[in-house]
Amino acid sequence: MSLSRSLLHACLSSVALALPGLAMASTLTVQITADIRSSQPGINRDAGTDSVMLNVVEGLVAAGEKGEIRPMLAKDWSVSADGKAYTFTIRDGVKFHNGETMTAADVEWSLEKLIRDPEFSCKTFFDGSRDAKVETIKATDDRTVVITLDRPDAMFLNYMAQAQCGSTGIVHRASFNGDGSWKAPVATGPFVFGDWKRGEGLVLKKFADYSITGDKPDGYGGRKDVLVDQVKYMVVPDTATAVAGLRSGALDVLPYLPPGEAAKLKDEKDFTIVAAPHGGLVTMLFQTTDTLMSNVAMRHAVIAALDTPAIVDSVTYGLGIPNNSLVSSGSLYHTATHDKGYVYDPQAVPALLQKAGYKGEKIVILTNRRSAINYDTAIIAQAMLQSAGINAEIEVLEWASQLDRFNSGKYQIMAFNYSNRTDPGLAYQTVVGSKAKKPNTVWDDADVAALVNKSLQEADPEKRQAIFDDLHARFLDQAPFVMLANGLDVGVSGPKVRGYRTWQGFARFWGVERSE
Amino acid sequence: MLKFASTRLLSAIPTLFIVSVAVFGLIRLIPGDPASLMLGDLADADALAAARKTMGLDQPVPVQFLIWLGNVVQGDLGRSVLNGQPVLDLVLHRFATSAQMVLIAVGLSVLIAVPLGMAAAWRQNGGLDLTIVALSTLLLSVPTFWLGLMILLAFGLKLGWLPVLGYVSIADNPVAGLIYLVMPVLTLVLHEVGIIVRMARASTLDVLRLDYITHARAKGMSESAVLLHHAARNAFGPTWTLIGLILGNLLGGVAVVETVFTIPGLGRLIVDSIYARDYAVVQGCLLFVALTYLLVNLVVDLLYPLFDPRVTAE
Amino acid sequence: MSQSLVEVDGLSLAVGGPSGHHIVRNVSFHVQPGEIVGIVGESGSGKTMVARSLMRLQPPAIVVSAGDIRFEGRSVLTMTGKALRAVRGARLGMVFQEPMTSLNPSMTIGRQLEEPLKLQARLDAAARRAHILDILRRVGIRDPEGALVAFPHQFSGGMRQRIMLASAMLLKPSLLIADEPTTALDALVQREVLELMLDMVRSEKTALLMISHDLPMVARYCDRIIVMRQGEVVEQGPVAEIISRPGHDYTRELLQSMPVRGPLRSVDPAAKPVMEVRGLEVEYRAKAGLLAPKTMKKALHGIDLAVRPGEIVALVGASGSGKTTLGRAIAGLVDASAGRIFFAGEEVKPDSQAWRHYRLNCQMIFQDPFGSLDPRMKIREIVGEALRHDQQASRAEKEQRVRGILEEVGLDERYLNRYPHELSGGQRQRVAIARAVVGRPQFVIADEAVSALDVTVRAKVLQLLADLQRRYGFSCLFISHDLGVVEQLADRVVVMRDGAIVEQGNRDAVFDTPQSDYTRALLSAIPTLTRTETGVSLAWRFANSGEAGASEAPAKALQ
Amino acid sequence: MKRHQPNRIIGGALLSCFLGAALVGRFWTPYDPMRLDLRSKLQAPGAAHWLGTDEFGRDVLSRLMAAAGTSVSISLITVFFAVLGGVTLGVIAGYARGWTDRIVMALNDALLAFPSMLLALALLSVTGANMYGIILALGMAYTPAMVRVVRGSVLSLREREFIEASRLMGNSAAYTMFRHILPNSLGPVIVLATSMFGSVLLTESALSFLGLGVPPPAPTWGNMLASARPHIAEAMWLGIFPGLCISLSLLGINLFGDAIRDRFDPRMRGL
Repeated sequence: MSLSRSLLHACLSSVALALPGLAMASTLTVQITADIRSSQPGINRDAGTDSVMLNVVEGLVAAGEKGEIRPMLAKDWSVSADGKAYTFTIRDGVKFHNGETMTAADVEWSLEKLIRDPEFSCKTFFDGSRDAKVETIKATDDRTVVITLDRPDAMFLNYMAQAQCGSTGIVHRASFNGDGSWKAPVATGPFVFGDWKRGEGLVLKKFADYSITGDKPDGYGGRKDVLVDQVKYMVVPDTATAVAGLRSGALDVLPYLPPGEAAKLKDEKDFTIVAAPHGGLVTMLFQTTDTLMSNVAMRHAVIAALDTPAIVDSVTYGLGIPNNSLVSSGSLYHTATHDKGYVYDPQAVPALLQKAGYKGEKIVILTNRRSAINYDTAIIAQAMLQSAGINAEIEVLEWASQLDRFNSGKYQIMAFNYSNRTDPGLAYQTVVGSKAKKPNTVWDDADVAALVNKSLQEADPEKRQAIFDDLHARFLDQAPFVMLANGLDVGVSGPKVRGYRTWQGFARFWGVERSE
Repeated sequence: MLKFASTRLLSAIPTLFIVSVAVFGLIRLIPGDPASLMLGDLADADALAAARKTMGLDQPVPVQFLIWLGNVVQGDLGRSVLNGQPVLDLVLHRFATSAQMVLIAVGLSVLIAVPLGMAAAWRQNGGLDLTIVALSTLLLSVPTFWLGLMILLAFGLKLGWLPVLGYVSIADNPVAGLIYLVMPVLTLVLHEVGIIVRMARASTLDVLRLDYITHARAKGMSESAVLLHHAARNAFGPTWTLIGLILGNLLGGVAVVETVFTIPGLGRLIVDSIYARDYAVVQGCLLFVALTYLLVNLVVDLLYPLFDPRVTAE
Repeated sequence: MSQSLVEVDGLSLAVGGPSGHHIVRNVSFHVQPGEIVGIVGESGSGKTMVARSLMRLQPPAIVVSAGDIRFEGRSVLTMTGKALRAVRGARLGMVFQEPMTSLNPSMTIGRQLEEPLKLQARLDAAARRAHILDILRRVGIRDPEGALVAFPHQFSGGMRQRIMLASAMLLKPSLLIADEPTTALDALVQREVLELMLDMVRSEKTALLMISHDLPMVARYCDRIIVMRQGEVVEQGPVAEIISRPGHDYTRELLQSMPVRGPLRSVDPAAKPVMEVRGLEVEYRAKAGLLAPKTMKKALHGIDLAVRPGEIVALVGASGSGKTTLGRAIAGLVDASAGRIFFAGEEVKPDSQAWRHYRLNCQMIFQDPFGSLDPRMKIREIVGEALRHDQQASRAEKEQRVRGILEEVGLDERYLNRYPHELSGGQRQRVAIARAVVGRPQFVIADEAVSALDVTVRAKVLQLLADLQRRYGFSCLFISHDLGVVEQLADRVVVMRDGAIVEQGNRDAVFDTPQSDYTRALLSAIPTLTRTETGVSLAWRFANSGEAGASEAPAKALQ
Repeated sequence: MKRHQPNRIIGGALLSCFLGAALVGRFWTPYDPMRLDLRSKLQAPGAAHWLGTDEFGRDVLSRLMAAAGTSVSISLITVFFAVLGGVTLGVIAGYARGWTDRIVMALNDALLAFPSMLLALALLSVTGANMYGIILALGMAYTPAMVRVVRGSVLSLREREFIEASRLMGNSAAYTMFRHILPNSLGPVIVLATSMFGSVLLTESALSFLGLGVPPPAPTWGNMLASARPHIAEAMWLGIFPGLCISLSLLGINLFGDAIRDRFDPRMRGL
């Protein structure tokens, strides 16, 4: 038995040598739940794609640890007095992955190509349909690029640094084929885009000529030391399989794990759990135009029936922090005012229901199975509402269907997560607006909308603080939806990995080591 | 036989047409579209409209269908909205992956299940028979996603014999490719054995009742020779048809097993594409799957006379 | 007396263990070398199980509970598996009843014949081949080389039975067991195969144990007869003795049951026919070949036939003669491509008013009592259904008539609520008859109505049919391949061959002075029977002539 | 004659066990199967909770009992619709033949050419994951097989003599169809239906695994099994008990189905 066993092992290990990915070079193996959509940043993307691609591309500026804007490819920048012209000075000696040195002309060409692309996912940030329109992008000399806007826009640099915009990453002309179609990114980031096997995964290789800047890692800016030879992403859609992979050593990092899974691994010494809240919102949306939910008393009744800290604690397995304010718990603006939240008061529910004229009508909570947090939230909330005398039911939709309902506004209550919003102003902007214009708006109030706009145009932190305090008070009063907590990303790294942290929901692989 | 094959293929055209209409309509009935998925919670009306336009979804559905059909007739299944790859390449590549796994699994299942089924029939109502029948029923009733995970935990994690995840194409590295296939194939085999054993047993029972079996014994042949030379081939006919059905169904992808064992196969592609509303891929895949099903059954019918010369391919 | 080849001594067989239900009790007999012995019995007599137990080939559920079987002095029951297999095939050969299932459909004839040679004889491949070709030639296969690589389904039933015989005689066994070897064959082919078999066993000095339900056939070819009933031997002895002086009531009953010619009834030849067809043709679409266009094949060539009131007209012929097609065309189950049908002097065309009248007045009794009754209906429903379209009768009257007719066919009230599968074959056929006549039709078509029944049952059902016909006076078209039955029942006989009428005339004329060779060949297969004081005496017509129509097309696919 | 007697008894016993549990579960369960108790999550089987609690602290035994009803009714209704659709279309196609037959069978082949799992997945995406959606989706996915079986059986019955006998008695086609052909084609239908019954349980479970099963909080064996999967390492019982329920009920149905097949198979009856 033991002989055959060892023979088997010998046989398998000789095979293992032949297996790609198990080669001797130091390789960090990382789970992705789905293949990336494309390798072109800002175009045909989703959050998972962004998370991979931002290891490869960099923009002029980047978001720092707390959401502040940091220089990246630009050494520094200045804004004209009228707030319409941004002048960037680019860093010297930055090399593209093909060895060419980056010039201002490259930046102009790359930005022009991206921002004018009709498929650019952040097109509306830069074409005047939301805020300012980018009028010109000019390389005035070898090291200087000037961008002019049609009107001042306090958020312009924020938009530039947004992950969904691919950080408006700068790529070399060689990224495109002769016919103008996309080939593969030739960018400036610490990792080079390597072999991509569709449906299976991809490899990022260390970029030896990367020009290091800054002294410590800082969000997507700062120092980026690559300590492994390559990062291998494997598509593993099933969580249980991925956890088994982690245990067996086939995977080193699972960047996104349902909190429940993470909680189970928490107590095992081999594994390092990294959990960090980000600017995303974990919510239960009310459709305020629904006959039932349009009644403020009804919404307050629902809120009073929900023990929101218990929900957060349960759905995040103790990893999340309850937060009833749109100002994220990690934000500079999250003062004591914003700690004031909902009051769990089941006794008050009957009175509120009576006031709302509720007669036991059925209320449907939409949720999906893609997000364990949404799913568990719906289940617990339904039980709490039921026991408070509200006839709630759950309908589980497949994610795309739920998104469709979200976009068309056809729901009563919906468990929904907003992706990362770095600034409280952006968080409010996402949910506030006119339902007539944009059916996926949640909070339709003209005064509030004006306040939100003001917050976005205001640069003075104290004045902004006042606006956010005002908004939070109105939020609690009007109860347009239930804010439960900020987005939470939980990752886990295996025994051989050192230095992996999660930040704003992104998996960055500089500064991460793997011991043999 | 050629004529039979060509008639069958021709008669498959209306079926394939219905399949394409159904797939095309069905997937567009599903709420949600690729544009809104791509934009996520960033979507606003303008951005959606623009994205839909670039995806060709702004046209009326019948027009989209005719454009698509026109391209299909010319052999162009379109491109994935997800990653821009030509659908045909994608489908063929993924199909190759699923097919090697399914073919190995079904082949092994037959090799295991048919002798077991015959043995059960030969000792009908004996202890062996009861054991085989009960075991096969039990195997039949364990969901594959559960069975797969157990196998993964046992062989991958507890014993550490096999790689827990990953996939290497047999074409790239035959040995490694096979090793990665062991667990998914084992899962499929355990499930299919349950089905095939029952059929093999039933058809062997039918055959053992016939006079030519007695005749063979009367010739002085041993029991094993009787079973092997006389019962096996004749009892295999109905099993063969069942194998065709199983193959036709499995070659369409084994989404669950592919998900558990991270195999980039056709089934997972279809499921992912349905979730991603990647219309062109779903359409292309399902059309391909339907064609595969029809072809497999045609091949099964063409080969049937091997097991029963009385049946000619007419 | 020399030592017996086979000695069966007090053999008892039981189902499911020695204490189970006994299907054979205390059977003893012996067979001498070279002797030809027949076992006769009806279904359920246990004759087949006795024969199979000689080779220990009975189904596994059936066990020997007592007694012994000795073959060449050794007990078959205690032989080791190896010893048994050495006896099987080499010393003991067997021919089975059903030529469709007794050869392996997926193996070439050559390989199937080679198997016993490989097992039992030390011959090289060339010698085996020569031996097989030789025996195939002896059993009358015209192209033995071609037969080697052919599959069983490419041969007709008669040819397959010849191949079976070749397979059994390949190693020149000392005993050949033939279990109903020709029952599934046409009368003409039956005789050829039997005589071939006898030739072979005689020349090889092989003993033959022939199992059959057909007493005249056994009597014709065997030296000795063993009569079995319900698992027991009732009587055994030399043929001539048993036939002429049966010692047991059952044997007498068997002999009595054999059809015998009655007096010829007179039917007014000038009477207007009840049913008449003129120029009737039926075409089948022949299976299109690979590239050949679809062709039409004629099954009936312009048939003229009339049946007069109260007359029983028999339609006889070998299989494939078109007699069944004619019956079905007259009944309207098959569409005629040409010709006209008249009923009571009026032409009936499908879907006309006259057709509806004709439909209810023309009923049919089918051959297979399993297939012709809806297995999900009770007997009262099956018979009652025939009165569904009778508008005059009330429910109570209909019920009364159903009960009445069932009583007439010999089924009392207990059977009203039974299902067909709870009845025996004979009882089922009685139900079928009751259903056909309960509506008082003027014309009944009986298609091989008694062919599937046991001898004694057949006699009773035939008697019933004759009684009912006399009572209700319907005309009858009686389709049968069994000339014995026809001789007993028919007023007039019509002989068909290849879709055309060969000969017709009143019964005595056709039977006594047949005009065509074909009729003569058909008649040579049945005995003329004379009842004597104690038993019967048998004689055969045209014993050595009439081979004309008998040979069959070689390698003709049966499907 | 008495084939597989022990199997039949075991099958019957298992089935009546589950039907009994389903019946009791409708009126009484040890705990409220929907009630969450976030303080006692994932408790192993013990005195208070015989079969333990799940990830929301719900009593597994109560949920299994409640699920028996849901699972059994989903299966029953699905199979009922498949039988209804299959028999109607199969009978029409088999009896009418000609163009009607060709059209029905072309549609049917098209449906059959989809793997049933994928068809159900696509349909469920349209209808949304709820009990009715599942019944509709699985019903549609299973109907084509039923159509084929019924049509085949009708085609072979057409040639039987008792059908001809019915024509000879002057009965109309419709009457013959309903009085003779339909009742006699039920044998294979019942055999197929029993195997479908088990398969529905499994497919519903697999759909839950892929995210589209019966929505919570209503338990089914399938969605319990699917949602137990992440907890396989520390809470085996969550998977084992619903898994056992599915396996044993399937075993019961299959054994019982074999008995029914013997009963309806005329060849078996003849023995």
